[in-house]
Amino acid sequence: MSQYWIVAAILLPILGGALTPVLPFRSRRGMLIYLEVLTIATSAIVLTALSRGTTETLHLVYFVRGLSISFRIDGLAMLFGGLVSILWPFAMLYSFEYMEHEGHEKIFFMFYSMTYGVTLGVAFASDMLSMYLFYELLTLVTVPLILHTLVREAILAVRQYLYMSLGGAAFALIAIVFLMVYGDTMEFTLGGVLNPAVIGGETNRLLFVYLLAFFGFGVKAAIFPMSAWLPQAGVAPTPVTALLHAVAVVKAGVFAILRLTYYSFGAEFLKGTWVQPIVMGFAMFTIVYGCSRAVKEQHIKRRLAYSTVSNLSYIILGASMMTPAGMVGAMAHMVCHAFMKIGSFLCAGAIMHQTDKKYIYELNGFGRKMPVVFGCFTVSALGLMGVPGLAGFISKWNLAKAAVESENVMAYFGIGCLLISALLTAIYMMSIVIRAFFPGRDFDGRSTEGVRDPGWKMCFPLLCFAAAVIAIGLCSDPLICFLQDIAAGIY
Amino acid sequence: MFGSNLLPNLGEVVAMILFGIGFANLLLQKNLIKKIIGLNIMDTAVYLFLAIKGYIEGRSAPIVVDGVQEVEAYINPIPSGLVLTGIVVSVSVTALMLSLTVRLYKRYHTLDLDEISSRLKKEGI
Amino acid sequence: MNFNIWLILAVFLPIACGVLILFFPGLKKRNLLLGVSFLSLAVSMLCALAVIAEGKAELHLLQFGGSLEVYFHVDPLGRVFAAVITVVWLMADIFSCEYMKHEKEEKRYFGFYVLVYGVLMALCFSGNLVTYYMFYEMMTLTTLPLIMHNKSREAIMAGLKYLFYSLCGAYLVLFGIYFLNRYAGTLDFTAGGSGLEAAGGHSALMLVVVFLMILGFGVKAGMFPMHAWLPTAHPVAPAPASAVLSGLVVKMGVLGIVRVIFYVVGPEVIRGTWVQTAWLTLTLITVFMGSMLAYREKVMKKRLAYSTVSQISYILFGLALLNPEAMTGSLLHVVFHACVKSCLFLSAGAVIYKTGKTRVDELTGIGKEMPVTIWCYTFASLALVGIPPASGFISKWYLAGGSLESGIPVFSWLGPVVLLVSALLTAGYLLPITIRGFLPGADYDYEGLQKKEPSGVMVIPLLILAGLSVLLGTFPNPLIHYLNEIIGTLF
Amino acid sequence: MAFVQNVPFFSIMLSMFSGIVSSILPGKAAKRLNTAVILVIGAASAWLLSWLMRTGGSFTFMMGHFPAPWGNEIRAGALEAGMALFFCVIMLLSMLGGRKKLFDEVEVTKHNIYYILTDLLLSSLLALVYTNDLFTAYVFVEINTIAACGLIMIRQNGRTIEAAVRYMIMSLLGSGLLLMGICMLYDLTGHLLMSNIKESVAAIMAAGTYQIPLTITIGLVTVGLAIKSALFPFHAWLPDAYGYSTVSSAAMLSSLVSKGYIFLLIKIFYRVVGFDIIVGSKIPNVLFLFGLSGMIFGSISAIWEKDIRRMIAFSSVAQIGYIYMGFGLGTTEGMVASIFHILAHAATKSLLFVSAIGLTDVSAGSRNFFDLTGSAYRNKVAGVGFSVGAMSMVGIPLFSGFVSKLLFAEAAVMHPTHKMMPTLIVLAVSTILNAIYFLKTVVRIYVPEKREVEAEKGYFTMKAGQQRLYTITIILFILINLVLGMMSEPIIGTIETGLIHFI
Repeated sequence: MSQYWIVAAILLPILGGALTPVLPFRSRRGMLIYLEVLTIATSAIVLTALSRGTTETLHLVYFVRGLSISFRIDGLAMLFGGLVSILWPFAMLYSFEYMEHEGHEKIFFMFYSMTYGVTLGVAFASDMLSMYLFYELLTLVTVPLILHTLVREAILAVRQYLYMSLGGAAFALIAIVFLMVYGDTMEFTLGGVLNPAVIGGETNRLLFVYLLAFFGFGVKAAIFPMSAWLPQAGVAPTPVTALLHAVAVVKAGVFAILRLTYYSFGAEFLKGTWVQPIVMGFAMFTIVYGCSRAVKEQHIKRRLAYSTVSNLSYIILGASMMTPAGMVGAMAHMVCHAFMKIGSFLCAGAIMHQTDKKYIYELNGFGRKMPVVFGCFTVSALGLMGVPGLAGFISKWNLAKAAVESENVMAYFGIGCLLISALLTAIYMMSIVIRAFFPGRDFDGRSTEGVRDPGWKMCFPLLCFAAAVIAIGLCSDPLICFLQDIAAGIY
Repeated sequence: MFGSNLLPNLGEVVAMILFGIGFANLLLQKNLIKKIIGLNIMDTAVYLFLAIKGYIEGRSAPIVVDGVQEVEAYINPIPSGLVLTGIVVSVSVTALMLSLTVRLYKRYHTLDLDEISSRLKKEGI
Repeated sequence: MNFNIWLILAVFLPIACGVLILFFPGLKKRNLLLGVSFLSLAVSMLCALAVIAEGKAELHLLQFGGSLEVYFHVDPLGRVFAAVITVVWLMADIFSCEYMKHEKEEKRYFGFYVLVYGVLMALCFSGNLVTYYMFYEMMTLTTLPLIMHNKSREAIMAGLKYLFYSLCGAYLVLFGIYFLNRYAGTLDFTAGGSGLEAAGGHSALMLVVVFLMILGFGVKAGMFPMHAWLPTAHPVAPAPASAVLSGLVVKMGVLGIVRVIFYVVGPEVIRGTWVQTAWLTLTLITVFMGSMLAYREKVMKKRLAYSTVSQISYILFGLALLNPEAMTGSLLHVVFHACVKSCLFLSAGAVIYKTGKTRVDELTGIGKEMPVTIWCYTFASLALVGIPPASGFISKWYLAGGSLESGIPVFSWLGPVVLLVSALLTAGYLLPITIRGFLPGADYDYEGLQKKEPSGVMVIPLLILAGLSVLLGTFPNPLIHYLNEIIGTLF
Repeated sequence: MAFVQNVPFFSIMLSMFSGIVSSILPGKAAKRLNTAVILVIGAASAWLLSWLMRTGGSFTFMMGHFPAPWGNEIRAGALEAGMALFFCVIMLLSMLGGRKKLFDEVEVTKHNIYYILTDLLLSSLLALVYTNDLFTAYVFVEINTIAACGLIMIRQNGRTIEAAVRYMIMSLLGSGLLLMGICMLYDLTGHLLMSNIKESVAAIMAAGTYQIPLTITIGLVTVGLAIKSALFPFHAWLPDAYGYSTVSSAAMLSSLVSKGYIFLLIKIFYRVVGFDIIVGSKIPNVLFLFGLSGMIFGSISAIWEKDIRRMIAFSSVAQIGYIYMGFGLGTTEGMVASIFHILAHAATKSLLFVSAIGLTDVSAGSRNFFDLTGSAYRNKVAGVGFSVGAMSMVGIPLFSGFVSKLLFAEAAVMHPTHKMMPTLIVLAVSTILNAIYFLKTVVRIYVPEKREVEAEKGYFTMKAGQQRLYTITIILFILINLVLGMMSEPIIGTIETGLIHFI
């Protein structure tokens, strides 16, 4: 039954969002209430559906070759869908205050809530083709959001995003077709769908195809050669950057890679083959590359974007271990990073919104003026550094645990990369915090006159995310057990 | 044996050479009129080819003059029919081409196609 | 789990009080601030003493995910460290009540000062590696404000340098923890180590791991390749802060190494391997180089910091020898050096506070101006040089003896030589201040001389510490016995 | 013989006669007649198609009283009927969509001529689809060419005439080769009816004689038709012809004329020579290479193109590359994919042309890429249409382009030999290139232009209400796209059965 709820949850924000510009709202307030209700309702539906999760598949439309658009609730879907549906209402709330002065609100919110539906579609799609469909839609729906400011670099960023993303999807399509031919079914099944009888001598070719698809989806997951679009897309309004470029879109890319690796080709098929070192190597390189770029970057959002680049590759590193434990680590970091990064992005947004400061070196001494914002920022910064007791430590712990258990020497070096990047993370995050709290002796208070924390609409989500980071850090057992069940295919 | 095949099929060979000439003209000539001539040469070559195919040594055209005789008396009529049709087609096509040429010449006072297109670029229509 | 209230209080009361002092808007008046901080510190110290007195206690605080658990366990070694810390901390606190007058933002200073005490207690009592690491990170972060206290540019730079070096070390440790978590029997501290049965065929890997961990803790202990932060960071802090930093905080690196080698891995694993050799080499290099640099240094506090570098490596050298006698030496030296070095720093602080002179060559005749201070200084330095019956002699004696009987080729005789040389150097860089201080020479104008003896609040701690550093050397037996008990359990 | 079997013959005749009649009718009447005829023929073909699907198989229709080896024949199978129906639909929509533009661009006296040409075009297309006789095919190819040429030059300015001349020259070269090939086939086999030729070709192959002449013949025919359908290296004439003629012509040329030739080529492959023999002669490999390079180079030149119409034209070079690539795979799957792509591309490309004209109109008629900024807001319908077309071309699921791409890829994966990987890679790359130039345009038309600029450049806004016909057309086009994209299963089924009956 509950898979019909899922369809409802996917359609509701899409249709509701599409209606936004049309409906005659008497006041801005009315529209905001409508949107928030819409979002919360969707989340409620999703969560109820998850709570009584079923594993039946719902086929919506059949198209060519008996392929269909179909939905199912399995473990990974529960994870991603649940994550998104928890984060979205907060981000929506935040964006109400943020978007006040950005203009074109109706259009913005229309696409913003449509994106919600599409992301849920990605999460709950039960076979490669449906996921591909929503994956493409996600690309298209987010375009207007990046384009929102309509400045020149926004247009350029959008173009780059479109070309890279669609191009990547095109390569992924190849893998889909291979799965059609060489697999038993298109349905995601943990452990892979490939049919050894059909494969025969084609193993290497399939591996090559996996590599293509990996990099294809890797575009959204911002693996090194294809990571350029993410910092560019930072021109979008912060709620977009925070939610989409820290969670929804990029995580969709990672999600797709997990699906590809564990649910389609199957970890066993890939483990120990020549693709694994390549994949892992790229992940490791990206981890370090992203951090070092972040250290060099002076623009707050771009710095955070680069940090996202490297953190996404943590997840991919976990995935590339091709073991259940690795999958657990990957998923754990998926969750933790979501909270930490959206938190820090929203803080950055709050700073820019309150002070119009965009660059790190302009932030001297704001810590005293905006304690809430910078407090939350510090929490997420420490979390990203992986200080014990915060979320980041948990996920890194699991990743490293998996790496050690995989007894794969390359994975050991992977741990090294994790720690190096943790150090770099400390450098680029703490330098902001210290600047804000220790402005230096020659600092005069005039530049921070009249700056203060934003209103509750902005602060509330920040506090919630900070709290979540601490909570996960202090009591991660339920989460980890859940993830282990997923990796064991219990859901 | 090359030479041995060459002599009995002389007609075909000639047709082919003509076809080549026509083709080359149609393709390479700058001057439109020459192109059209090339076109006609090409078609004619094909007709020659067909005619040769249809002709059988020592028989007469399939036109009944003194009462219908047995089939051995006549050459194969179908190729002749085809040639006729082909002629019709080529005539119409040639006419069309010529008319186009005339129009172009009236506009641009030249028969050189590249010249014309370069002028069009200048006009920037 | 037996719920030990004293333990909880000893650890979390200071932390709580510190946080309160930091964020509580009141406490404007100086005396109130001092009162509160002192009171809270005193109370928590009483709790700590209660724990120390009680001796055996353990506490499973919370399980944050998988094998990660905050677990406190009071054992003899912890008691020793805790006791030393408590004493010195108290002294430094009293001292700073006076000293901090000429620094700004005392609120922050005292807040963190109290807070760090709790963290150190936690470190002493922590019962497994995870807990230790957790509070180790926390210590790094909470001591940072102490270093950056006066917000001068160099202070902030020094703070960052400290932060990044320490994190670097911490991550090396973490790297090791990941592997020990897999291959060691348990991460809990058990005397003599739980061995590495699980390690099976990975002994080479394990050696690398252990070495990395030694390096990692070595960073905090200012061991050779990663010592550069120490001479930069310690001097810029306010004198009492630098006293505790280089008297106690560095010892936490030592404690960490002891815990890893003797309580988790077990000394037998690395005995006679390249790890031991490398470790010994590093320590000896550090000992020598530290004294040389101190000898050539002109700024007093920097000189003391360099001396810390070399002294800590005495301790590490003793540990690296892996035999009981040397280890006794090391632990003794831990205690002694704590008192001595803090005493030295405090007296340097007193000098700065009164005269504002920082460079050694300005200190001619200082002994005439503030005799008591300089006498304390003199006794302390004698102890450090190792003139019998002052304390340093005892520890060095054990160290030398241990190294001679350890029978390790080369090092068994090279060690004592280096120790002697550096002892000479120590004398060379400490005593001139006394000599020039009391015997300024003929051209010193005795007219201009006026007494600048600081008030009792500053002098008393000096006296106590100086007294301790001498007396402990005169009557060392109870301490030695106790330490021997501890060490007996380790080999 | 069921009455429905007369449909092919009558539809050809009907359109031809309507053309003849139109020559004495005034423009409006000609218009009505033309629309009516297309509707009737479409309905009839639908009827025929349904009948054929019901009965299955195919039938031949003897013209005149001479039986098979001598007389002239028409043949209709599921594929032919479906094709005819589809051609009618697309032609109707293109005519409707471009009608307003036609009135602006062509002077009133020429209108009925335009409709005559359209009728002739339709009849020749139908003939190409249905005929079972090679020489008839040749004749109608020529008629097709002439009609197309007329359609190009109906808008009489220098550009179009020049384009028409170039078009004529290239396609005359093509038809010359085709004619030569047909004659040589006749020489080899002594037949003109496809079925008979096939038998004797099989005999020849069995005998093992005349291998080289046969290959040459196939080569001549293939190259001839390839030139006429603007396969990559022979596409020089295409951009001007599609880019400057009036929009209906462009739409029809790109989506119908070239497709007619391609369909004829398919017929020749299957019904004249036999597919195995074709594959045996290495001709498909050549097509494969040309196809691949077309896919790439067409898109690249489209990226460099600043004129939106020419850009779309170049994109159809790339799409034709897809189709020939499908041929080149030399497998049934590949062929199915190509045929489906014929449909998909026809639907999409005409949609693109029609909506592009809507965009250029509201941008003061300028076709320059940069003047189109914000045009999607000035003419919403066109904007939506163009976006849909673009997405379908890029291969977003739910639209037709995706399905054909999927089919191509599947065909490639199922392909036994080394052609697999190149095909897949080139598919992906060309997708990226498509994305680049199409979505660049989409973004451009959705970036609003400043009010004052619009005022100064004389842009104006076109409501959906002011252009009902246009709106309806666009909507229908979009619907076709979605149908092709989402309910492609039965269509593919039809194609497969049709191919089976082809042999």
